[in-house]
Amino acid sequence: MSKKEIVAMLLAGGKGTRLGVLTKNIAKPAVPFGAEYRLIDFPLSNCTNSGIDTVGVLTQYEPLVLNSYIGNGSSWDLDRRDGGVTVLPPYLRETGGSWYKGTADAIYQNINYIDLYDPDYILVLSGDHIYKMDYSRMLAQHKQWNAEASIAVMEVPWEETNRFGIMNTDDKCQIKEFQEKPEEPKSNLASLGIYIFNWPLLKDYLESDAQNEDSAHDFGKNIIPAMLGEQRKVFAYNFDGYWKDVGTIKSYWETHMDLLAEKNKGLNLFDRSWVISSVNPNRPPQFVSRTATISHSMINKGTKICGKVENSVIFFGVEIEEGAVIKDSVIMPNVTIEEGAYVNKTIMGQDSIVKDNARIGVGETQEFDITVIGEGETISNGKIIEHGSVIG
Amino acid sequence: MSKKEIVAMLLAGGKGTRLGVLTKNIAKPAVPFGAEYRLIDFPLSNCTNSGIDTVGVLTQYEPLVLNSYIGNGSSWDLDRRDGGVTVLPPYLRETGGSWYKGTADAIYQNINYIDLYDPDYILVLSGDHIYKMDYSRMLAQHKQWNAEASIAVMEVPWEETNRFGIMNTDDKCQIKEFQEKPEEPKSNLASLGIYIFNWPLLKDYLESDAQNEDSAHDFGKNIIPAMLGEQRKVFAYNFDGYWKDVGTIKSYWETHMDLLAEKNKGLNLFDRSWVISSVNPNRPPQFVSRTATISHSMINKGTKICGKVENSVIFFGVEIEEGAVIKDSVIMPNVTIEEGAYVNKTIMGQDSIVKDNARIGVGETQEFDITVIGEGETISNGKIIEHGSVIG
Amino acid sequence: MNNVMGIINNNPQGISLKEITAHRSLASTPIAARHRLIDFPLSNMVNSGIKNVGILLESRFRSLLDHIGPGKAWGLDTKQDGLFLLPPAHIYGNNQIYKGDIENLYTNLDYLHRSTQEYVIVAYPFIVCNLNYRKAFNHHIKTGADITVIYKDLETMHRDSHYTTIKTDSEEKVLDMKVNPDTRKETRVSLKRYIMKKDILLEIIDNCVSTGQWDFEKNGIASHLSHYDVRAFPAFDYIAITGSVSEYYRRNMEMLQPDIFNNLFEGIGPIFTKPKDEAATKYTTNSKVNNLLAANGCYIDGEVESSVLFRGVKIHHGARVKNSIIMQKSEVKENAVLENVIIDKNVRINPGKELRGDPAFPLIIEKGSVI
Amino acid sequence: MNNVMGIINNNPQGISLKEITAHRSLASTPIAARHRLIDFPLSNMVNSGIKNVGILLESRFRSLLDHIGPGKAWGLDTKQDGLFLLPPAHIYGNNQIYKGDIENLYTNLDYLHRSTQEYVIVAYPFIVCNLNYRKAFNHHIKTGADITVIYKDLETMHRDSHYTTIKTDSEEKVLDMKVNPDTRKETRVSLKRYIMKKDILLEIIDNCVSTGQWDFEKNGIASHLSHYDVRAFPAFDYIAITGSVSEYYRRNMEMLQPDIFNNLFEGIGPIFTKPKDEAATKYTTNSKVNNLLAANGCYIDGEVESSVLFRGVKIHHGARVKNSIIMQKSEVKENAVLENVIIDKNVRINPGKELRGDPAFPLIIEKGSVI
Repeated sequence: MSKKEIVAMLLAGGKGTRLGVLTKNIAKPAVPFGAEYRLIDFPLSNCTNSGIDTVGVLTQYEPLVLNSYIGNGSSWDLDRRDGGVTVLPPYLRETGGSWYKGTADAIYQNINYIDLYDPDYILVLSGDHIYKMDYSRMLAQHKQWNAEASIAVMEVPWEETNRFGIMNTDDKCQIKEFQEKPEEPKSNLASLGIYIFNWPLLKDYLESDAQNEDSAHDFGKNIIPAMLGEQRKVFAYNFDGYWKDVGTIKSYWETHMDLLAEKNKGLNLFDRSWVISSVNPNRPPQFVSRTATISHSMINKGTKICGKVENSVIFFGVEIEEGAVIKDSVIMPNVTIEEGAYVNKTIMGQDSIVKDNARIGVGETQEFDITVIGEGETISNGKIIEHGSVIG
Repeated sequence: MSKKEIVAMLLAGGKGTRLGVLTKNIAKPAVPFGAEYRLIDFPLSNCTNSGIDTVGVLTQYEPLVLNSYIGNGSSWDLDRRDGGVTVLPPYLRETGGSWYKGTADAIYQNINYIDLYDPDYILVLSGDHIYKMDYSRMLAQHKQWNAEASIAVMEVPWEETNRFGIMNTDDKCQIKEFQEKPEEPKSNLASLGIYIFNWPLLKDYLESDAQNEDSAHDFGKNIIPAMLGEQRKVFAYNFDGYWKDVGTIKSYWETHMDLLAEKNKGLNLFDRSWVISSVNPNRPPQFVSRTATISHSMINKGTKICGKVENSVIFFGVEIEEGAVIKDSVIMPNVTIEEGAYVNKTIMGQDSIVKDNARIGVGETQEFDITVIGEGETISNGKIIEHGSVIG
Repeated sequence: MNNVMGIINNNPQGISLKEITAHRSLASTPIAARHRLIDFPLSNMVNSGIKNVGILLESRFRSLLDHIGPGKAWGLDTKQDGLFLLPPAHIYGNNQIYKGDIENLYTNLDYLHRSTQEYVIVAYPFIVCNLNYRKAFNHHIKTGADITVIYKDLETMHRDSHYTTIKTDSEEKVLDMKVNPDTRKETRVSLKRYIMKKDILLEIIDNCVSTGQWDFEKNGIASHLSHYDVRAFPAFDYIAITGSVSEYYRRNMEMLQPDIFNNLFEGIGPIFTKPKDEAATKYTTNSKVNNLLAANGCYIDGEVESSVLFRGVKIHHGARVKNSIIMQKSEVKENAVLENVIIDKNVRINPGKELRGDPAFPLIIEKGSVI
Repeated sequence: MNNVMGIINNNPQGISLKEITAHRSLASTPIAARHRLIDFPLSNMVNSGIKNVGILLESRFRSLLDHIGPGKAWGLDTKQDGLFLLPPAHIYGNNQIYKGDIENLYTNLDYLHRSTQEYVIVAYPFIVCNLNYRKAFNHHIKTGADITVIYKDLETMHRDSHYTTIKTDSEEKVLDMKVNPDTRKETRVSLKRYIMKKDILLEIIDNCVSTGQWDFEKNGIASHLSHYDVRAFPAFDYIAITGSVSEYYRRNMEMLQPDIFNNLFEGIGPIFTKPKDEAATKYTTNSKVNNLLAANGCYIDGEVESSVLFRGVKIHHGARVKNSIIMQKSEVKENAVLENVIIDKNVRINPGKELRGDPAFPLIIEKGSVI
């Protein structure tokens, strides 16, 4: 194996319990997003576009689904002679084996993989964030400032600081203090969960952290505080683009509405200079019939639209029959909405079916109450599902 | 995933303890063979040449090395849109996880993988056999005879029957009895460890075998006898080509000498109609200097030969300096034999070095006593290693 | 079908789609919003289990090369067999005139010899269909014919098309075959899919070359019906012959009918094409659409009726597009009006422009134009 | 080097290796037992971190296409950037005469425009070396030159070669440049590796086309030394110019010297080539060898001295081969004798035949011959 300057480690292990029925059968990074993508497409495409060609994907659960989505990595140009993308599930060793105990432990257990490439730097990423970032700029700053660790941060509204890990920096952007979801924040710079470390240094910290039985083996809770405690040079990297954690039903739905917004708040999926790649399913073009009406929506190929679609995101393989109405909704792959059905402010899981004249998301609408229909569910003829229900 | 008629499952889990120091750092299927190959190249190439494009490789140990050798499978044309080759280490589940307990258990633990392709048939293979076989012919017989299981067999000399699993068949090739290493064999048809099963049937047997706490979860010991006990239609498939188990130092060395034999006993690696593929390392041509003498040997590219080579097999990256003499030996990748050294009837492990004027394999030669130098060992200047020693 | 190889006979044969094929080969002509003609014969072969396909290149092969690449989208990027691009003959010398497809086959004889398959299927890319060759091939073996031609019974054919008719006896033996007859007498039209032993193809090439004849279909088959046992095998699914501009336009429009769309795309096998990363198509609050085929990456802020939009097309506010075909990345600016128009790729129609063709003579706007 | 693209200028430029390039382009000419000329410039670029390479095709491109494929061996099979095959100009029409490489570049202007890199390196494949461009590129940036030419000081050059000399001042500014001078005055020979901004390449193309001149090196650079600031950068490693048959033969023979072999193959970076599955080379008890470069898949039962054997060559019992180059799959039968011969691929030399050329005029046996 040849030496690499930087290797990315993508933490795709979360079970995504906050996404509820949407992650019943698939790992969170494989959740569909934006009509055409899955969540993991964003960090993987960012890596490729940033010139990083070696990516380890750390996954906790049965690796088959993610393995088969990632395949040989060619969708993201990550089928490289040296490096490329490798899925790293926890595996058994002669000495036994164990689940990844935390984000830091996941990296710790794969030190052998990283050492194959003898990198100078490690980029640590999460699998459930939607954003476009050029990591090579972050690395350039890291090198220029002679940092030992760099953490990407973003200004968040002061009233939301208690939802984030907040970084307090000096006037040279060096991080002096870390507050986890503070009640009394000293700054509004939130960590985006994107780290660059000098690999030899991180290895030392991981190894001593692994010995510590009291540690949660987490980057935010243990590794970063330990580094700050020892006055390591940890710098903030300011990011001012669009960034969203889609770990909850609400933020997942909101992010889709952001996509549809006229000035789409900074996440431009049509920009050819920073393309988000995905495993491109082979499908026919979208077919829009004489009876269809479409307004303010995104619709993928492989769909048949014969009904009314308004302010919604439609994935591939979806069929919307005549007289059906879809409003303010996210319709995941291979869903069928039959004649005369009504779907309002709903996330429809993959392969689900809404039968004739069923009505979903009716009743009084609370601002962030979203109706969710789980993967493979069938809503029978004429059935009425109250707004805010979760089925599956 | 699209349906496949047949899926191959390659048992590559053996630790290869009988190969001793040669498998200290690499799994048995990754052991180099025949100047250019690794053991696993044979079953993988046989699959491709037989038109089987979906292969699961079951491996017991840290999967990184095998994973990185197999890569995306493109070396064997197994980087297919559907299927291709997948390395299947034992992995953790929500309910815990465990080592593969036996060959049958390894398949049992991967039922999910197989069911992705909904196959009619399963081909079970081993990772440490050297042979060329067209599995599609075996499948054709299996289908034609309406078999429920088929086992490839070969006639072996009667005096060697006690080393094999012996199949006793009726006059229609149906297997009636199985004797494991019998003292009093009723036939000389030995099982080659190559099975075809009807998948739904095998699944039933695997599931009930998994419940049986007394079972060794082994095909030869448990599954086949259980099928025979219930009068299942198990047929023998006669194979009459070259087949060799290279699981011991002696058979490993012998098989190399077979390769060099003038009429190479049936294993023709030059035959373009049944090519054995491998991960082709990028190397310069072989360089033979003015001082070299070469006789009755196979020499790979990426070598520099300045000494004398006789009746030996030389892998890529090997340098043999002026005045060195190599006889009846197998020299694995990236070995250096320095000036004036002497190497006789020896297997030199990868990356090992023989310093100036050292002498290996001297003293009285017993017929099958082979000297073995382990991976990465250095034999110092002028050192003398007795014939039959094992270093490393 | 391991024993069958495919040849895609991508040669002009007198067919021109005017400006559309001025800079690309017939095989790489865009069709049906996200495909190119060659996607169909290539997918048909792959779906039938054929693993070795040669494509005869004609001289304008750049776009075809871009589209096909190593054949990955079709699973043909293999070390053994796979996809072979067969260069045309007349590029080896400076002053040669193109004679016909036989010359092209002759130049690539060594590929044919090297291939291990016993049978070959020759297909012409300008006839689009979703076909599985297994049945036809089994029929070919059963009848013991020298050559099997797949045909479809078509009551109506347009005079402006380009087609080959066959006449058969009651046992489906081909008695007569006419390439582009001036007056059409037979209803059976060849799908230009010919199944035969490779040896027969080699014999045809040899015969033609040694007698100075250069058209595979006319000289190799149609004029040798007494020499070879040529049998016909019927197809019943939808076929689209795109042998002229008006036919090409008509066929694209036809695919807007749900039954034809379903037959072509949800029929026997998937139609593969080169994937390209594009976001889903965006419709704004102003969009008004009515019967549409669209690829990804489009932006629709205007009105579109009965039209086919390729990748990345932009229809701006107030623009009205009707009965038109708009290729990759073309843009129709505010309040422009298009009717019965074929817009090639990278075209810009400026605000307020009005362009109208006739269904029988659609207006073609050349690649890269600004109007 | 993310900001640099490569152009491999595979154009004849008056160079012919006679029978060897009769059916293949110069770039796909076999060299050094398992390589082709293009392996070297392509590997050099890849080893320097260049990720976007265009190859100008000349008309005989079939073997080049086979060899390069999608560029996988060089890691250039990517969706973004990667390898681009740029068709020649003169195949678009029937009666055009090839004018020069500028025409070829001009035909592919859109590729140059589409590429996002700011700099370009133009390299000619018939000069073989193992080079990393990083140093030369950094030098180019530092000096602020318009064009940087890489050169080597060569005391002796053969008259039968094909080379470009440069004359520089004390600050390495190029004062004079002669393409194939009849009388050689300068010892500095251009490696035909030119570094410049893409904009300058575009300007050169534009200037040449609009004034009806067609040679990139002569018309674009050599005659514009007063217009552009052209600087020289020295190379010190081994280079092999294969601009004529005798040079080609001499260079292959030269690589049998251990120091030259080591410099070329164990130098700056690995030289990649298309992998092919072949067993190791087999030597029998009768084989007698003395200084040899050999690829895999050979079978040596005879005597071989100071020769280069490509893939799958068979030297049968009693045959004697000396100072010769034998290409893929050729066979020398029992007791045949070869000296100073270049055998192209798939040749069979029958038992007992004797063939002798002269080192200055090696005998060439054409591809596929039986003698």
